[in-house]
Amino acid sequence: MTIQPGLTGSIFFLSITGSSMTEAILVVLIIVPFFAALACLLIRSTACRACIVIATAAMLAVSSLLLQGPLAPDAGLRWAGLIDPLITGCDFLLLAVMFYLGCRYRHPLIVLLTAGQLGLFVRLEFFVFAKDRGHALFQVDVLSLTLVRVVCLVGGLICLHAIPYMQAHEQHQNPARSRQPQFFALLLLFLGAMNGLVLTNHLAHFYFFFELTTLCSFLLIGHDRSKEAMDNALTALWMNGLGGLLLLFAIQGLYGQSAMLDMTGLAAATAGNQAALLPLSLLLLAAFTKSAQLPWQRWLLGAMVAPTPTSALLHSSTMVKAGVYLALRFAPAFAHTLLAQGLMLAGGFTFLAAAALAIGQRNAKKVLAYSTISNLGLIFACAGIGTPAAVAAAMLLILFHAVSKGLLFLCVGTAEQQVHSRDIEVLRGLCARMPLTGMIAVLAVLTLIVPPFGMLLGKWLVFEAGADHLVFYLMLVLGSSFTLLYWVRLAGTLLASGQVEGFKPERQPLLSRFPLVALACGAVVLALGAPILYGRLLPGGQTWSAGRGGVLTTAVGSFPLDVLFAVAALLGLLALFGVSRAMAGRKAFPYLAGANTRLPDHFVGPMNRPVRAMVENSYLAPFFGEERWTLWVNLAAAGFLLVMLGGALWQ
Amino acid sequence: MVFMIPVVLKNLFGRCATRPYPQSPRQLFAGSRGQLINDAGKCILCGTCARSCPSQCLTVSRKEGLWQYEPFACVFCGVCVEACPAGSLSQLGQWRPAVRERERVVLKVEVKSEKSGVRSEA
Amino acid sequence: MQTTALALAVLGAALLLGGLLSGLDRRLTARLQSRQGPPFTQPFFDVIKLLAKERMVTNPWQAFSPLATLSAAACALLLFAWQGDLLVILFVHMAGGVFLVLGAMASPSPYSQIAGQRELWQMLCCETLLFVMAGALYLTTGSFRVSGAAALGEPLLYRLPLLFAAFLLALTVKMRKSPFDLAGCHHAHQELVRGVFTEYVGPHLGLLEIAHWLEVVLYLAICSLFWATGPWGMILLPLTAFLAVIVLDNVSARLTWRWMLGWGWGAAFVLSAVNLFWLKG
Amino acid sequence: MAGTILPFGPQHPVLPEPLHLNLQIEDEIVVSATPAFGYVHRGLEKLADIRDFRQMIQVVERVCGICSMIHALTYCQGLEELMGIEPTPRARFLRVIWSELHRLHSHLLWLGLFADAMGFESLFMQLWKVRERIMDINEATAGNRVILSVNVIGGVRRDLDSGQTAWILSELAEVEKGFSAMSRTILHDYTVQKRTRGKGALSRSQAMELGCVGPMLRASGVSQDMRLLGYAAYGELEFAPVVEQDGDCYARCRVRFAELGQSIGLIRQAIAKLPAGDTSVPVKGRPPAGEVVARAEQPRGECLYYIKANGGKFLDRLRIRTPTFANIPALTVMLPGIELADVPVVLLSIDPCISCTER
Repeated sequence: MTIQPGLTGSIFFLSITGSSMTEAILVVLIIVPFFAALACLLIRSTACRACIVIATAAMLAVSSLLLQGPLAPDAGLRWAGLIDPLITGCDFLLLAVMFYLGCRYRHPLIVLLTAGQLGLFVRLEFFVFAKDRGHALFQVDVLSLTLVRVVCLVGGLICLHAIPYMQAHEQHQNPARSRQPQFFALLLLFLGAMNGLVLTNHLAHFYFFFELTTLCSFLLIGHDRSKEAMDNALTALWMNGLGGLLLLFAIQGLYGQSAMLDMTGLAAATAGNQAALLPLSLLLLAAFTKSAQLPWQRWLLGAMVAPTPTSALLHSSTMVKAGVYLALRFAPAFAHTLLAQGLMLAGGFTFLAAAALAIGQRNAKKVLAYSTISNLGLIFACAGIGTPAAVAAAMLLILFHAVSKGLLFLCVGTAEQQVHSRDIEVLRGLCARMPLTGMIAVLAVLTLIVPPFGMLLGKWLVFEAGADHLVFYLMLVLGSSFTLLYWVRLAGTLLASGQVEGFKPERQPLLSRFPLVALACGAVVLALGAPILYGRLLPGGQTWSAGRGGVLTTAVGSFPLDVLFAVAALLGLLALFGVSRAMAGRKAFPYLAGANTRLPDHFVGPMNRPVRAMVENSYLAPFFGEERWTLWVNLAAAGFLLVMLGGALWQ
Repeated sequence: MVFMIPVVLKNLFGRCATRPYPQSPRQLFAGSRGQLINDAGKCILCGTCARSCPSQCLTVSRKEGLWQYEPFACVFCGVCVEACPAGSLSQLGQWRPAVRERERVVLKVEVKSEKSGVRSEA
Repeated sequence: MQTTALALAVLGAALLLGGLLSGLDRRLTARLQSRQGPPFTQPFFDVIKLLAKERMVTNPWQAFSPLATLSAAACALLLFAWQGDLLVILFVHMAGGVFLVLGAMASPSPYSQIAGQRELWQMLCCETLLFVMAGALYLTTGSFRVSGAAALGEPLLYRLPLLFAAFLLALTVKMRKSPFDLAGCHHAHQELVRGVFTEYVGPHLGLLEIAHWLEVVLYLAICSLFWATGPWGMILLPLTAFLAVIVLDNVSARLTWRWMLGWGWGAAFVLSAVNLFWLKG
Repeated sequence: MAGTILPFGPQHPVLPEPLHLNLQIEDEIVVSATPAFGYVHRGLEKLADIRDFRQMIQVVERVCGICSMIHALTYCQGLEELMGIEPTPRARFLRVIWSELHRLHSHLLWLGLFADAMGFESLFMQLWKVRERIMDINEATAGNRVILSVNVIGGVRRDLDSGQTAWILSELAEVEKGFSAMSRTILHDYTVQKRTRGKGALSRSQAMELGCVGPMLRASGVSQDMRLLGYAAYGELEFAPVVEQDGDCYARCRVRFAELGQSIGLIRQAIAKLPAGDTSVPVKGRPPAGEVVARAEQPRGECLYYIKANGGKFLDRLRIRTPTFANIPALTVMLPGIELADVPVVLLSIDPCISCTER
């Protein structure tokens, strides 16, 4: 590989020191954010901080695009001697910090869980793990590449968006001393941790990054230091701490089975090994806590109190994906077992139940949170189905979901700063008040529910892959319909307004607008590039013939992308024409039973007074309210988890 | 729901209750209060009809010899017909046809003379 | 080129069929109510008149929605004609519904917004039942392609009787007939006036009317899958279903959407699920 | 947030007449309902200043398009009482016949509208088809279909010969057959029951407190009927008010449906007992100074006329209290708590006659 001029300095530096290009990029992806974070923390100038964030985001974006797999089998090996002790050391530091936090906030559960982790980790590190670790430290395959690019591209854009957002946020909150340095340090640190998490091939290192994201999440949720924020941050910490403990147990069990910590190797080696199913199920439980699957959804819902960039970055597009990443990574190990069936059902149930609960929500961020939980459930179910088609579908869902959901969070965040509320009813008619943000939000919703956009493609794959499992198929049918319902309602509410006089985008900082527009374009371009993506993501199987003439064909069905895109493009052109004609034509007032006044939405009420006609959506709290259902849904979800565990033990 | 099925099926195969009005109008019953007409030959321009009319759609001017009628104000109650001492007013067994423009009937009456004329003004 | 011509021909035929079915519906409904009713071709005249009228909107999105709904319906029909994947057909059809709701909710009129939400409940009813039907099609024929039904050799109805009953419910909902004309019925005598169509006039309303014809044709086409062994079954079964829905419209009052979701859809979903398990089991 | 606020009327397709309701809704359940009046106020009572007391008969007939006959009847009875005139016996019986024909066509019209309010179009058409025969009888006997204009002070303007009475009886038999064929649908159909039972229920005490009249009151278990006063020839005919206990829309529907049969029975009795003689007594002079209150039972309930005369050609004061006006306050109690879809049903269940109310 040749070095292109104009690349960032560190790549240049590393490449001339003799490392291979790929390894250099790996270092950039993982190490540079840590240093950038440190810089953010130390330099308190706002402008400098913005420059650091922009530069880091750009560097990560370029690096992630340059990264190519697969790696040599000994990739990173020569640094093993350096990296391994470093990470082990950091691990102890991390656990110590968490232990301290538990003590400081007098949270016995956190203290207990951290102490457990500490003890177990010491035991594993000093008495169990063999010193010889002769396997690749990193892995770059389709799965980790997908996630790295999501983290760096979507995550980078979210970081950019955070710069003006936090400025306004602090103006609103008005703290005694700016906490922005910590905030951006944590965001950047998190990007590095997340890159490490998906790129490492070492299970113990994975554990470190896993815990590091937990800590970042805790600190970011608690950023505002309000009582509510701290409570929810602590909830997140103990739930994810439990996940960490479970993960350690799983590592211990897996190591006991095959005496290695090579993740890809383990996944292959434990396939068909009945005894490995129990540690694998613990691993899945850890993944469930990380991805906030039912019944662990509480921490993610609570995390919505955090500033919106946090929610966008950690709690929708990247960190929660760590759980599904883990499940997908180990999917070959438990394929075609009762455990896999249990995982499929548990995931399917989460998909269904979280979608149903989202219907009853009138807090926009909570709808997004439930939708995230729901989609992650679907991805887990894909890991449970385990066929190549399902795994490919899972990757597609991760990708498209990250882009669209991150975008939606940014839209809600942008709007929130104008209307100072997350209530859907207050956001009603956003498209009239903030045309650009509003229309981008509607577009983001459409990319989630309408063909030919990617989410639906992924869902189609899941439908076809899951049709053999009837209970799961029914969950899928119901869940998809519920999903459609709350999305369309949200988009319709944003659109609801009269009297739109032309399309005049609102004024907003460039750094707010750029991520919105870029992600919106990304969502559309990704959908356009779907056939190419399939070619990359799908394993070359016998039953697959991707992209033949623009029609994606499986053994049991076909998805005519070419036709759908042609129709969509034609429609787009017609729409431009039609809408401009309609805007030029006469405007009408809505039908208000013949009692209109001169104001578009007022009617003549009793005593001849003008009354504003208003609509509030039906949220049907008695049917879909979380107060009523959370307990039952959690019990059912726990039941499904028990079924999953039972499946593991039975075999 | 089942109770209604025989009824609708009977309707389906039976004769329908509507007719294409105005192509085929129904014959009015005897004694229906239809279009109001004034026989100019019998009218004596006494003005009783105008005084009795509840909707005040009739004006009688003895000086000019005019009997005027506003069909759009008329409520077809038939009070004037009953009040008329000369028996010149009557109601036809058919309704006024629908028209597009407002009409006013002005009747030139020459008392104790056979000459008369009808003209309509828009 | 040939494909385009063929596609246009299919759409033209569907349009003609849809309009005539609408005419038949109006005529038959009138006769069931002891009225004379309009000529069979009246729907065409109505739509032509609408298309020639002035464009007026309360929100620009309303200019886009009918187009999107219409193209989704047309696209779904074409996919059906080309024996496509039933799941994809349903997804595309669903997208039409999405735009209909968005159009209705975009207007500031409370009637149309409430109706938009009711339409969502109706979509929930229809789509779930049809997706279960797609699953049943897969279980019976091993493929999601609609061509599978014809290749089966015996009527699908023999294996999916309960699902057919559920399908009739979905058809009633889709045709906007009593007892489920909740989110917009053919005449405006409803508490929500004309529901999702309340705020549409002129050409936009005309396009929605055409989209509705195409959707009904699509549903009847899906209905024909239940007896896809020969042309007679494929014509007579949908026609019978169509007539049954019209008779049902005339012998029942409108129910509420709570009833539709609770009893109607609940029962239909259970029926179709039972049918599905029975197929597997 | 104030929830959903919906203008229900004045020009709403479900409403036969322009009532306006300010509905506040949450999840499609009505939270509160505020009625507003005045959209079709025409000032008919004030016309008494410029129309003499005879011309006012035709004016009060136009207070309401549906119960016009009984408006004129109440007005004439009031003036007759004031002027000390006794209408002829034949006139009194003829007044009963036309009154009951009016009640029949009004109730059939209402049943049709009620069916339409719950989206039962074919039932609506069927009932109106039956109603056409009553309209034919009206036209053949009085000359007009709706506004009969038969009442004069001192009697009636038209007479029925024996051929006509026989024809009326045969037509009524057809009408009875027609609506009896609907009875199982109206009273026992599942969908109709779903939409009417338990909707807008008023207890006996609530109905009394809110001042309901007519079928509304009778459906809540109060046996009140102005015909029991014995005006016209009602004192000489046998009947008992139809009373139901539940007080919901279904009960109101049952009351009105049963009253169809009752009206036919009354007409048959009146025709059987129809005495010979003149149809009216000649009336000379003007009403003397004084005031009088006249009451009669309209299809919708008690109608009250207050008449004050000063001895001149024009009345001093005419005040009409119509049954719908008395029934509307009940709406504010009946509507909260029901679904939006049931608003038209409950609204129609009071048989609103807004033109009456606003005069």
